[in-house]
Amino acid sequence: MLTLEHVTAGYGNSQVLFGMQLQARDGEVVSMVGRNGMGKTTTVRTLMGMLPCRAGQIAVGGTPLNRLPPHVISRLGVGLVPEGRRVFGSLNVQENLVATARAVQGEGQARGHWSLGRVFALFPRLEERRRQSARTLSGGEQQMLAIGRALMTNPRLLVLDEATEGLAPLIRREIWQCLQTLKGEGLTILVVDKNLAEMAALVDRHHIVEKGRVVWTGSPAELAVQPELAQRYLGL
Amino acid sequence: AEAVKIGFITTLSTPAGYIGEDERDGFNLAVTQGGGKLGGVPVELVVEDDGLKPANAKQAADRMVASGIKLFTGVNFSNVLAAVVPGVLEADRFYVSLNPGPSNFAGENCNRNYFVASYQNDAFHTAGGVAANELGYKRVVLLAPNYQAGRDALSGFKRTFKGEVLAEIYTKLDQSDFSVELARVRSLAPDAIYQFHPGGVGINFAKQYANAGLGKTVPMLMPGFSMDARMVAATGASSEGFYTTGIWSTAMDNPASRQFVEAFRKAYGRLPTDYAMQAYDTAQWIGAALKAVGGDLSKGDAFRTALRKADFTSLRGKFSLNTNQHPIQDVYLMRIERSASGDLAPRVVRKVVSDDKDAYAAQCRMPL
Amino acid sequence: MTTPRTLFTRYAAFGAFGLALLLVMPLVASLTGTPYLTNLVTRFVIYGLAAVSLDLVIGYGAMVSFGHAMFFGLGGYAVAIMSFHATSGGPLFGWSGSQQALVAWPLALIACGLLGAAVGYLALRTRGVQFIMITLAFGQMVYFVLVSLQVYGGDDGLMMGKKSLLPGMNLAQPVVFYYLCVALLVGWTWLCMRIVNSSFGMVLQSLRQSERRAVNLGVAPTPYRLTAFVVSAVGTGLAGILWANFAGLVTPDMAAWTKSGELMAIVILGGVGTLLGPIAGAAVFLGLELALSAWTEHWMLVMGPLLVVVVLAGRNGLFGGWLGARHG
Amino acid sequence: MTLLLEQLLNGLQFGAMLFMLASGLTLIFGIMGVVNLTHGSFYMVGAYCAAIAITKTGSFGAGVAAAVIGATLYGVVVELLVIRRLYLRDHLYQVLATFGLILFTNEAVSLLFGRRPPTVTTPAILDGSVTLAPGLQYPVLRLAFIAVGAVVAVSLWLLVNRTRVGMLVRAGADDREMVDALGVDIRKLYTLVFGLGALLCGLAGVMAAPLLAVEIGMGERVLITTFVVIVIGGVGSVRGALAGALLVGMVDSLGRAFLPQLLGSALSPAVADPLAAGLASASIYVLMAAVLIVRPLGLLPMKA
Amino acid sequence: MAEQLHGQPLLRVTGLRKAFGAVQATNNVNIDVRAGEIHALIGPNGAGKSTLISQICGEQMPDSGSIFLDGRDVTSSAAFARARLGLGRSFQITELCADFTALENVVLSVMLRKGRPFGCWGNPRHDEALVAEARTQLAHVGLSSREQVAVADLAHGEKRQLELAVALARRPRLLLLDEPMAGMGAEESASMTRLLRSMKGYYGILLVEHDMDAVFALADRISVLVYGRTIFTGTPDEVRRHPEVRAAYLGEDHALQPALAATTPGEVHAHT
Ligand SMILES: Nc1ncnc2c1ncn2[C@@H]1O[C@H](COP(=O)(O)OP(=O)(O)OP(=O)(O)O)[C@@H](O)[C@H]1O
Ligand SMILES: Nc1ncnc2c1ncn2[C@@H]1O[C@H](COP(=O)(O)OP(=O)(O)OP(=O)(O)O)[C@@H](O)[C@H]1O
Ligand SMILES: [Mg+2]
Ligand SMILES: [Mg+2]
Repeated sequence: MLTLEHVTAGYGNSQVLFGMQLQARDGEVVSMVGRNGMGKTTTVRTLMGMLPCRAGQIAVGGTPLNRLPPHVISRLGVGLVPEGRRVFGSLNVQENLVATARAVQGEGQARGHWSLGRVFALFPRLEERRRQSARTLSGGEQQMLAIGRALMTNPRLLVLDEATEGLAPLIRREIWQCLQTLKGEGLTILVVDKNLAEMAALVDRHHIVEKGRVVWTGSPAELAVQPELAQRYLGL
Repeated sequence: AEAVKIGFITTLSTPAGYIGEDERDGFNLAVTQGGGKLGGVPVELVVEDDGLKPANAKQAADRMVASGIKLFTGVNFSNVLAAVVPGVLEADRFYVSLNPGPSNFAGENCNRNYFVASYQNDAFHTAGGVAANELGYKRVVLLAPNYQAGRDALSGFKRTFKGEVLAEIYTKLDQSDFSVELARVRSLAPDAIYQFHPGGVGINFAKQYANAGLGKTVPMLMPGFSMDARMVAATGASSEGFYTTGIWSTAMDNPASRQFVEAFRKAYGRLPTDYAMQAYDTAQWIGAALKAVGGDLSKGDAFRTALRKADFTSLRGKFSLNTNQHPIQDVYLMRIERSASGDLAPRVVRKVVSDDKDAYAAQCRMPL
Repeated sequence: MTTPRTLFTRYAAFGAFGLALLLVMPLVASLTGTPYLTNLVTRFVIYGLAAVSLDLVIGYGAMVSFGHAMFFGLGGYAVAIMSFHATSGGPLFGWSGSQQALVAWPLALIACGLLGAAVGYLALRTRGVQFIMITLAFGQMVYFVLVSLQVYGGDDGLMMGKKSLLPGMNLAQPVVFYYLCVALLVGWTWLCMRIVNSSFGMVLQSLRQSERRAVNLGVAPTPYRLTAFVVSAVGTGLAGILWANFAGLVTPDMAAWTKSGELMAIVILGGVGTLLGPIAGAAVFLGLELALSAWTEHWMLVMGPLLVVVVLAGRNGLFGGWLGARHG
Repeated sequence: MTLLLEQLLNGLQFGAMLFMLASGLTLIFGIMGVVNLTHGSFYMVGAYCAAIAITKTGSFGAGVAAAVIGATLYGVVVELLVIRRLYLRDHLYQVLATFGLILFTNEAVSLLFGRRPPTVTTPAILDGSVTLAPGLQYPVLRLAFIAVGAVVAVSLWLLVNRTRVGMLVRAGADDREMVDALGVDIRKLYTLVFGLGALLCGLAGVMAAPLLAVEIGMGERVLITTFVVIVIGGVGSVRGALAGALLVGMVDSLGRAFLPQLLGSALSPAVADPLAAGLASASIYVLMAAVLIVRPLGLLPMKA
Repeated sequence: MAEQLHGQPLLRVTGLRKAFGAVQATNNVNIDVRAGEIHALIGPNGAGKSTLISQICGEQMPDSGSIFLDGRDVTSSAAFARARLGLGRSFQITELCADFTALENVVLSVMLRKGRPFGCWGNPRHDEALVAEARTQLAHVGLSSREQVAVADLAHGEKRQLELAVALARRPRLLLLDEPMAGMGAEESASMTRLLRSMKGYYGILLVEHDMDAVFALADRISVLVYGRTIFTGTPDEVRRHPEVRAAYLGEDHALQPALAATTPGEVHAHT
């Protein structure tokens, strides 16, 4: 579903990614973990076409993405929950959800369709606030909205960058559960998160990112038996 | 011999650019007809656009003065003139105005090197008052923009008008919609209105006057420059029947004028405006004086004397100079009518003032 | 990356080069036999003074004033009116010395400062676009007041036949007047630089970058902004005073929105938030306008796209990038 | 009484005209975040296209088509070449660039069409007046203006507040990149909306052509008033633009209509008339300053 | 008398209410922070924590109720006035002067504390005393090597550190921290926790945080806010055991694993 090979990218003069490698097969949930500033978000941005990919290959479902603009990539079935929420402040909750909504594409029918009702069922809080302008939502409510908004594009591949940041423990749990359900429906997911323990049940494969490259790949179980890895790369 | 350079600072850019264009073209027509010469003396026109900014005009004039140019003309707005002329005169150079004739330079601040080929600014308005009397209007409404020239216009009119002024309506400087004022005019039901709105604003006014249905019921009288040839064209059929006062029109019945209109139309493919006529006259006048001194402007006194003689055939007929070096001339009442060929143009109805002299000459102590 | 030190060097170099150029200009003019050159550069200098003042509020206070020409107009009218009363209009309040620069100029500056305080106080209730428009509104009101001053020429403006009198200096002498303008420009720019680098300037800039942060450090925003606005008004007024003496004529359009727009264009062209850039911007803008219009009557066809290109090509106007402006 | 009614209609008509310009500007400025001084130029281009087409074909319908197409086309070209690169820049630079565009447009139009203002004849159906009430005659053309203004107001409000396009444009103002990353071609969308703004200008241009002089600089003359309207109404809100346009139209018209009499009752006419005109000139600026002092974001700001 | 003064809380909020339309964001909140104490405020998303913080610091005005700072009623004072009375804060989303360098940001803060911000002459960047103090403060948060870097070029975590340095340089008596750990990795969170712990006793701190490890490690007392109401205030242990809190906020995890949650400060260090 998703492959990144030898990707380099950066901002202006400073290079951030040095040959990033990553893979997610259909229906897999993979993660990127690592310290602050190691290039996780940069990888996500490059994947989405928001940053130019200077070298290497990115492909989604076999389609190479290099040089495609973000909206085309999104239409290939990639849904993004960006770092820092980035909800549309001048729209209300409902408008945020429907503005960029898209119907299910082709073979994804089986997964069931994300509609306003389903998102509201997932986050009842949003339904209570449906006419409120997103700017005045609390931090956590905005985070829920960002997730709902990505789901409404009915993606094949869901990319979540720090989607649980600033969420209360209970809500966090609900989100992990929800991702589990989505995984069950066959959705491919790339998550970036700090919370290893909470991710363990969900993720098939971790990618530890250090200074713009993947330095270790393996299952949560393998990571658990190598505490020195977590100590060295994640500061745990 | 080396060509005499004439500084020609005028407004070519901005919406008012068409006025400067006509002035330049009118002047150039005279030069072309003389084969590059005026009065047999080769001349070179140094044209510069002032963008309707007094400061830019002054800058250009300073530069021309410094580069040795001795004779200037071209400016077409009073406020630009006020910025240009003092510097020119201080350097003891000549200025011949081809359009504006503000009162201060006609009275107290008159100068031996400053000549006006067009008219003193009040001339059309005082004639307007006389014309209104003659047309038998008893109750009129006056309209003008709320700035100096507008207020001067209305007081000029009132100086000679004998009937009752129902209202003086001052419009905003840059107003484009006159529905409010027109409603008021209708409710006052005057015999006629006298209005002064130059340029595009004048076109707006005339169009809306007709659109409001007033054109048919309340006659409109205005100074000629509120309805020049281009404005007539832009206003179209609505302008038919409006009265204007002026010193000249394309339909003027004298051979020189007829030839000029024909030549201008041939050269530029359009009808000349009053501005073009004034510029053409200015060129002829300068030509006559240049001839007298053989193109040698260092003979300042001789050149001045020659200018004062005004020994040229003006397109408007009679032309002589008052003591303040402003014209003495006839002013006519005209009416916009269709010619045989279907063109709309002001046509002379009758002469309203003979040998018009401005009121400011008395205050002028011309140093000799 | 540009460190503070290289930036300092660049400012010094830019300033020194510019100053040297200004100082030798009259000499160049007389050597090349183009005396009007001095006049031309005097114009640049006067506009430069206004541009520096405007940059103080735009570049450092983020107060985009679209009505700054009102101070330019007021300064000019104040001295022109006083001079008019001293020469032809009959003494003002029985006082006939009102063309004395040492008295009239400070009075004019005080008037500008007061107007600045009043307008600033009201306008600073708004931010951003609304600030732009409310300053425009006040500017237009001043403009309409000037137009309706019938005693002082109304729309045609007021001639200022005699220049202000300054003991020991004959301002009618173009070169003398020129050097006075240069001296005032240099002094004022130096003052503005001190201000932006002082504690006051630091707080002012912090308000631009993060008002919330500054307030939570105990800053009451309005006094700082208002002070900067008044200082800027006074500087622009000074430029107006010089302009009145230079042109010998004041007209209402000195205060019209088009003039404000022109000043803004000059600041942006030169580089917002650099103080020195706008001075150069004035020379470039006015010089280009004159040169192009002398070349062809269709000069706007060239000037317009040039401005567009300047914006599209660089992020900070002509000199802002080099002078390290952090704007754009 | 009928005079008052007529003056109210005049205010309404002026407001309708302002609204057509202001609504496009408020979209471009308030929502897309571009200070677009060129807006007045689109209006001028529209009016010129209409004038030329009417002169050439004699049909007003052709004039409407030409104006709308011409203005939209020019708007789209300007967007593609210049504005597109300015969305993320500070307002200041947008001001300078679009100021440059004004200079260019004015000169280009005068080169293309000449400096002579072209003639526009009023179409027969819009010529003349209708009797609205006993003693109250009103020009059809001006009534048409009011009607078109009302239609534009309703459809625009629906577009912005009730359609996906409207939502997306507002979303784009918050975060262009995110709209893009969620699968919407924001560049195309913005070009479209910019074109729509220009189209409305073209419409205003063709409506104005029979009533006003079609001349160079006609755009700048209304531009500032248009900005005043949207700031009074609240930047970015179509409802605000409507409220602002009507308020400005009324204040301006009624001020011009009744200030002279009002002052005339207290002062001598020689003083009162020019003074009244002066006050009327400044009235919309006084109005704007007053509104902003009381409500710094305008009457009906975008986010309720 | 002296006793009473001493016992007076640094911050006291009584009966505070704030509604946005039908939403009661703050619904009769009573809370106090004592000198030297870290008082944590937790609660589900949208409970009204940020709204409470912004009312305390004066960015939003309450509908009713009172706020006392050091016994002084500041309910209607302007934000800057409260700051001058010794209220400092960090922002949930970084608020710094992006064009200034890290050092300049801190110098600004020190300068404003010393109270001569209206000076139009000297350049504070060249004032030895100011700069020296600012350097110390930067060193304190571990940013010594980044002094001359413009804020815009700093990494996210560094900005968070600077944010704290700027707040501390003002030497506030009461510090409001809105989710200081948000977006920080485990390592940074731990070092932030250490930093806050080391400040304990010097400042009164009101801490809003969803990172329960940090909260339980730091807080002396915890208040739980749900739907704008304080449903409970108590020690970490009491909070952990409180059934309503578990249901509304913590879920079962934290309650079922008291061993993990009860980490002592020493153990936090041991973890890192
Ligand atoms: N817009 C930008 N311009 C320049 N450098 C940037 C920019 N954004 C990020 N960086 C730098 O790129 C590097 C990688 O940042 P990135 O945001 O990808 O890290 P991350 O792994 O997502 O970290 P975090 O866990 O903090 O989100 C950092 O050193 C950061 O300072
Ligand atoms: N200006 C406003 N208009 C309407 N509702 C608002 C406004 N500001 C906040 N709210 C609502 O008030 C409630 C409290 O918001 P607040 O930001 O204080 O929550 P919070 O406790 O900080 O949540 P989080 O932990 O998610 O940051 C939320 O439901 C929010 O939607
Ligand atoms: Mg990240
Ligand atoms: Mg919050």
